[in-house]
Amino acid sequence: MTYSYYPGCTLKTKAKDLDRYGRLSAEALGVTLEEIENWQCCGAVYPQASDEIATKLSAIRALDAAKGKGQKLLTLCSACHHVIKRVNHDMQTDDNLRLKANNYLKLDEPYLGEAEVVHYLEMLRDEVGFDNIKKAVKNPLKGVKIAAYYGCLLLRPSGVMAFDNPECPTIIEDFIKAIGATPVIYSQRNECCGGYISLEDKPQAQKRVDAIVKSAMDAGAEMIITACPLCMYNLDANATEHRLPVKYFTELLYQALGIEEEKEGA
Amino acid sequence: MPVNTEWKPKIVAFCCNWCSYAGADLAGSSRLAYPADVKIIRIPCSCRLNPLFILRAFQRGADGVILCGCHPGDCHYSTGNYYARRRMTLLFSMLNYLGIDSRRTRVEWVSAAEGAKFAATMNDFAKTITELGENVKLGDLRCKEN
Amino acid sequence: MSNNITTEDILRISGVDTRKCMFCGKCSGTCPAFDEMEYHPHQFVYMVQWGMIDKLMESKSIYKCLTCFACLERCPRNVQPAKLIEAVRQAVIRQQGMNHMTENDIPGLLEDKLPQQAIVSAMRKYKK
Amino acid sequence: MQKIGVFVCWCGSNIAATVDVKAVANAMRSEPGVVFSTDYQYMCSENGQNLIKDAIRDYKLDGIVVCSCSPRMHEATFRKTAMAAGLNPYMVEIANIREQCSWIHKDMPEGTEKAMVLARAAIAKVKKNAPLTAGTSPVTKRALVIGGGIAGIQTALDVADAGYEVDIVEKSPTIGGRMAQLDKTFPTLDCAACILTPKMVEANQHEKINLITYSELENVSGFVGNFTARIRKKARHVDEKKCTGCGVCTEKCPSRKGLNEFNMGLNTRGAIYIPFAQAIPNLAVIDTSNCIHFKTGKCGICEKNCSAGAIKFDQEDEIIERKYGAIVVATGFKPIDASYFDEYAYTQSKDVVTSLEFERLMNAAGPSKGVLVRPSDGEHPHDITFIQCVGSRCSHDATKGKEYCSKICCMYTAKHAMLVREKYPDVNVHVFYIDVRTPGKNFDEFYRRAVEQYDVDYIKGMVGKVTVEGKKLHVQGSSLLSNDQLHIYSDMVVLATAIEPDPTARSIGTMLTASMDTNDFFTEAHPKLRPVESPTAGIFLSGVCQGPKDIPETVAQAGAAASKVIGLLSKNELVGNPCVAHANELLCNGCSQCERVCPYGAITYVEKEVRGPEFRGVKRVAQVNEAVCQGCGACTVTCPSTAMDLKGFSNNQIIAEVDAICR
Amino acid sequence: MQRELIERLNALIGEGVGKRVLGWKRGEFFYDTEPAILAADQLDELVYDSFCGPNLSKYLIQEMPKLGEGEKIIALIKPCDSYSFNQLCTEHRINKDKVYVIGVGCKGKIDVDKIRARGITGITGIDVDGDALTVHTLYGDEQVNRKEVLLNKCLSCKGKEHRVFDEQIGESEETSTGDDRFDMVKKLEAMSAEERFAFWRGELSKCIRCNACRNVCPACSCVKCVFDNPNTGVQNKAAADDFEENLFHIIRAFHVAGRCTDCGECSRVCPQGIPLHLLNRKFISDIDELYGEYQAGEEVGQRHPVINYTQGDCEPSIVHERGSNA
Repeated sequence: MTYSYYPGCTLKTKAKDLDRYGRLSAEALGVTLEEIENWQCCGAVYPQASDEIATKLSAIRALDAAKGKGQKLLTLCSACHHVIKRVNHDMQTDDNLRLKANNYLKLDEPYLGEAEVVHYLEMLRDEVGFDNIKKAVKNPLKGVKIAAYYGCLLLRPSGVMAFDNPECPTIIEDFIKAIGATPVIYSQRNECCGGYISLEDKPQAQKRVDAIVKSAMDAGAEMIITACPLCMYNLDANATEHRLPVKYFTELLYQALGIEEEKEGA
Repeated sequence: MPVNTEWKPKIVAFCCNWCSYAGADLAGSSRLAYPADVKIIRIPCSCRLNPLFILRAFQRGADGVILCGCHPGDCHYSTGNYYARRRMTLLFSMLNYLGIDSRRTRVEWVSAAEGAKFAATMNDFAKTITELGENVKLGDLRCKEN
Repeated sequence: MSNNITTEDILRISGVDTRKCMFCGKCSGTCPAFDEMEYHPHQFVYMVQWGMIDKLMESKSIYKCLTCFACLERCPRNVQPAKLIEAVRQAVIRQQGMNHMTENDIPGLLEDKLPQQAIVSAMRKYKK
Repeated sequence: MQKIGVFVCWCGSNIAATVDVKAVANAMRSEPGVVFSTDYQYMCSENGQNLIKDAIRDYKLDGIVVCSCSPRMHEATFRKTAMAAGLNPYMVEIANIREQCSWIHKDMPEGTEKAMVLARAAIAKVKKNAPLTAGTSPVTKRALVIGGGIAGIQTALDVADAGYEVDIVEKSPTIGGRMAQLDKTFPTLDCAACILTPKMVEANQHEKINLITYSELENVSGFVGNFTARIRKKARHVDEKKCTGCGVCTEKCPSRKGLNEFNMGLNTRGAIYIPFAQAIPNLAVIDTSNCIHFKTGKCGICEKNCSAGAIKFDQEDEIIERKYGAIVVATGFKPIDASYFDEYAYTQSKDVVTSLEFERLMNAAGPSKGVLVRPSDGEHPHDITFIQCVGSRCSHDATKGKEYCSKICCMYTAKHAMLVREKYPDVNVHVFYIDVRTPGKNFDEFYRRAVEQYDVDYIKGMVGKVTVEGKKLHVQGSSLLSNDQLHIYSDMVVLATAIEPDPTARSIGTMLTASMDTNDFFTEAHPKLRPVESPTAGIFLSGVCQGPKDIPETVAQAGAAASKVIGLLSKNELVGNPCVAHANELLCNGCSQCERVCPYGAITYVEKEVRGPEFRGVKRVAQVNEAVCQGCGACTVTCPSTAMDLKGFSNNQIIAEVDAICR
Repeated sequence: MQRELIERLNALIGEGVGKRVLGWKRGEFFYDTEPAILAADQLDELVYDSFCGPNLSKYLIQEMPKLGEGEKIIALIKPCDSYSFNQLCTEHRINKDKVYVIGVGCKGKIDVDKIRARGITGITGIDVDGDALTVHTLYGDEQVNRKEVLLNKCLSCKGKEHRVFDEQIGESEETSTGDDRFDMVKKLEAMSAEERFAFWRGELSKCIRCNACRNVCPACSCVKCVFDNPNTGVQNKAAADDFEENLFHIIRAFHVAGRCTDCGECSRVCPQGIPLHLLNRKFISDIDELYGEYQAGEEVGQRHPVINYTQGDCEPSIVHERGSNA
């Protein structure tokens, strides 16, 4: 299966490794990611105001590109996923936006929300299957107690995101089990870390992060993994009283699949 | 289309006795106005509406015909509106095929509790028909061109 | 300060129907930024409905919302308070000279590891 | 030439204010065929009716048109009037110039003009009317009650006491329903079992009542007075005649996997079980999905231990087919699935329970023998939070929940809070509420007692989230009055979940062709005036199947439904609707298209000798069973030769109306 | 093949299978064939050649009451006619037990007007040899490709399979051009409402109400047609603006909707050349699109889509949503 791949700004700049881990792991699992040509930044925040059109266009362009190739659009960053999936939903349901955006974009054929947006984790779950990942793992992370941090953007609003049970998700825990580690359930895993306000209000972000990290630690976690580069940064940079290593899920996948060694060996 | 200031549309509304006629009564008792151009004919069930009646109405000068029945699944006779739905779909499609504007024919499911929907539907339909103007086509679609 | 922003403006920008609210307070019960806010999510609904827009526009509360969508997810009436807060924020920053944060503010905040997203999102949230 | 009379009603000022009734009456006088036309203030009054009767006699009218309110209001009245004057009642047509004219048009000329058109249409139709005589059908003097909860039991008892046979069909192995699961009842706090079980016993012993438990309705055909129901009596695998209900088998059964339904799955039971001590009938039943014998062919311990020899592994389902004159729906409710509201951690902690589960936890016959303990560890709770309106009062476009108020939650939550504080004064009790709704006799007094006498901590606001923090439940909610966000660490959280109709209701509604609302509650024939009848004749509604209700309301409605049933069953025969389909045998092609669309199976085909001017001989023709035909008209439209027509709504009548309106 | 057929019919009658045969006989001209009921001594009148286009199924209806207990009539049925035969069985108009069906082979029937349209006049006869058609005329012979002068209905041939038969005689050949039979329907649908209206007004204006379409139509078999029945309210003799005349074809199309096998006889017999089958095909194409592919007469006992439903059927508003061009 080949996906149109939307890496997003962070994974192309500050966090290039995360992108590389994601691509190589996908390849190892038999999934091809074709980066969308000339993609533009999605804006990282879904424009909630109903009169916002221009701020949604970059997402629509990416969606149209995937539609043109007849592929699903795959995202790796939760923020991109959230923005693009919600804009796509708007294009399916909001007549006003449909009309105005299509008038503006002047595409060969109007875009009406035909593309399907899939997060990397959903691809692992629904396309590859966690059982198959388990089989493909060469270096299981045995005994490592990992806390999955979902945050907000993957889960909410559940009516649009339809990602997992918004109040009691399991997908990242299933992922953790697949790579041989032990998931840790803790109460704050779907509470906000304050990533969006980390520039505006550092103390508030710190307060949020501390609550989350403490909750994970109390539950016995040795590490936190996320699917969002902003959360990853925030949980690390704004941790004050409590601190745990924070990793991106693709990094662990990459390690577990033993890709580096394979390359070196080859 | 020439605008005739004297012209008032003739709209025939066929209403099933159990849901939509009661819905129309509720619109009345709630004093929800809709144009006097709408005249209701009571039929026991939407499935009683013979396409002949619609053709007859158009041929006699009706400008719009609307059928209102119970919501699918709620038919008093359990399945009547399902048959009506197919018949009307096919008839409307045929009329459209003959060049009769599909906006002149409509089916709307109105329950006995939906007085407001009944009035809103009739207002909207009457507005559409008024905008479309006089329906002369079906009367003209005859065998002999005089 | 009179902003000439009306209830109707906020309702239009947000696409929210405040009349759907039954004032159960679940949004404020669930809000992770509650303690930081002067006006809480349910008050946004109430105050927008009753035209107390100026107070909201002048309040720091509009910058305290984390945009975590918890209120929107859990609201039993689908009122979507987060959209109201966003709309009030937009009403402020769309005014001349009212950008809450600009690129010039960034270098001072820039850290080594700061992801691109943090900057992009801040600009989108706080700047016209 | 026909002689038609037209009678224009003023309805006081209801019509006369926007329709010039005199002008209408005058205009109609010049319509062809009209020999008399007049107006009157209240045509439905005795004087008005006398006016009609006199005119019918004086002018030898053979058809009348009354321009008045909706035919749904007074058509029957004026038909009786006509009949009293010797005119066939079906020679009456109503022009609805109130609901469809005067009430919705403000402009007098416009209203008057439309009234004239409506009157002309009615005149055109009545000219094509034919005198009709209604057929009659006998009434089977037996009622079927679907559901054996308090609603069904009460209806059955009342109908049976009037001397009619009643069958109760109940899908579970015992009657008693939801009420049997309750501990105490508000607002009197008498124990549910104490008031319900005597009624269960009475129903069981009543010579006119036949309990068909562990059975499901499979099909219903027929019509009012003449229903035929097919009931599947599921195999209990226990001989009902031999089982003494001693319960030895239930104790010896080695399988302990089946969730105890009576205790809301809070504990388990044997694969052979008696639902609860006071079950009626007091018989064991085998849950084959958990029975070792049914799964492996081995075991058979119950069989060895049954001294009555009642175990019958090879017992099969039984089909009962029986005729009924009336059917009462009493299918009740269930609480919604709380796992949709996982922000309250229902699936994440055993200590988050629904109110019905809490009811079992408080009950002496419950899993903890009436000692309130935390389900997770059996410890005594010190702090309990109740959350109201879980899944009730949600917006239609919200992702989950019901739009309606479940009505009973405020009161049972007050009851729970009070009982906890009464029994365990050391326990802190908080109740998060949006509104406390107590419209009922002694209801608000009851709630105030919870607050004032029992110190229950009522907090106006909603809980946003419940999280599991170690052994505690972290309840994060808002207190709207203090404008605070509260963080309460409780030992248990009780969710007042919304109630919804029993999942079987939809399929039963379809079988009965009884209409339901979008929430799957049965619709009443009239929300105010006919609250216990379905619009489908012969179907009656009892209890929560029609909408949320507490016990006194349910019992009251059950009695009301019973009185309607008694009224129906007391008749020897029913006068049918004469507006039925009829096939013109000369025109009939015998093509069977009409037979296929008839929802009642009222059309059959016969080879028949037919004589007419153009045809003479044997041909295949359609025949309508007039007692079965309900007059929908589906058949008439399938008939290409218009052989099939509907009396009272004939092709000619409707076309005459069309022509009059489009004139 | 005609000779072989007559021999077989004689044998069948001899065996007592039936007394009479429904087939074709020569009409006024050699290219005219008409349905005929022939007794044993009339079999020499039977014709089966390239001009036997008429669909015979309908003529069995009137024969049914004439047949005694256990008696059968022998009917010659072409593959396309077998659909009409089945449809009439479904409607109990024909009793299959009373008919011995000989499925006669068909390689497509010829439209003499198409020969004439090539400027060939004074036609006196034809000879067929495969696809080579020799037309004898007063002015000498002309060679024509048989495939080019087939009846329109043969161009959308339903195939060489008989949907019903007791025995088969002769080879069949599918003559469908492979074009979509709904091409013209689609073309009309793609027009503007004004163009469509003009098209139909132009076509229907040609109608002289000769009733040929009705009389030939196997689905139009009512014991008394609504248009002949003064009590139906449909028939209404008010000259200029009369309901019947205005809407005859629409009503007729609706009456046969779901039952029409698309046999094409209506258009074949119309003396004014009105493409009446385009009305029927519109219903068929809508039915196929909205309710699933359906071919009337494929099997006996089918429940046709107009007297059927599913709970998830589309709403009538789909007509407008599909684009009315109005």
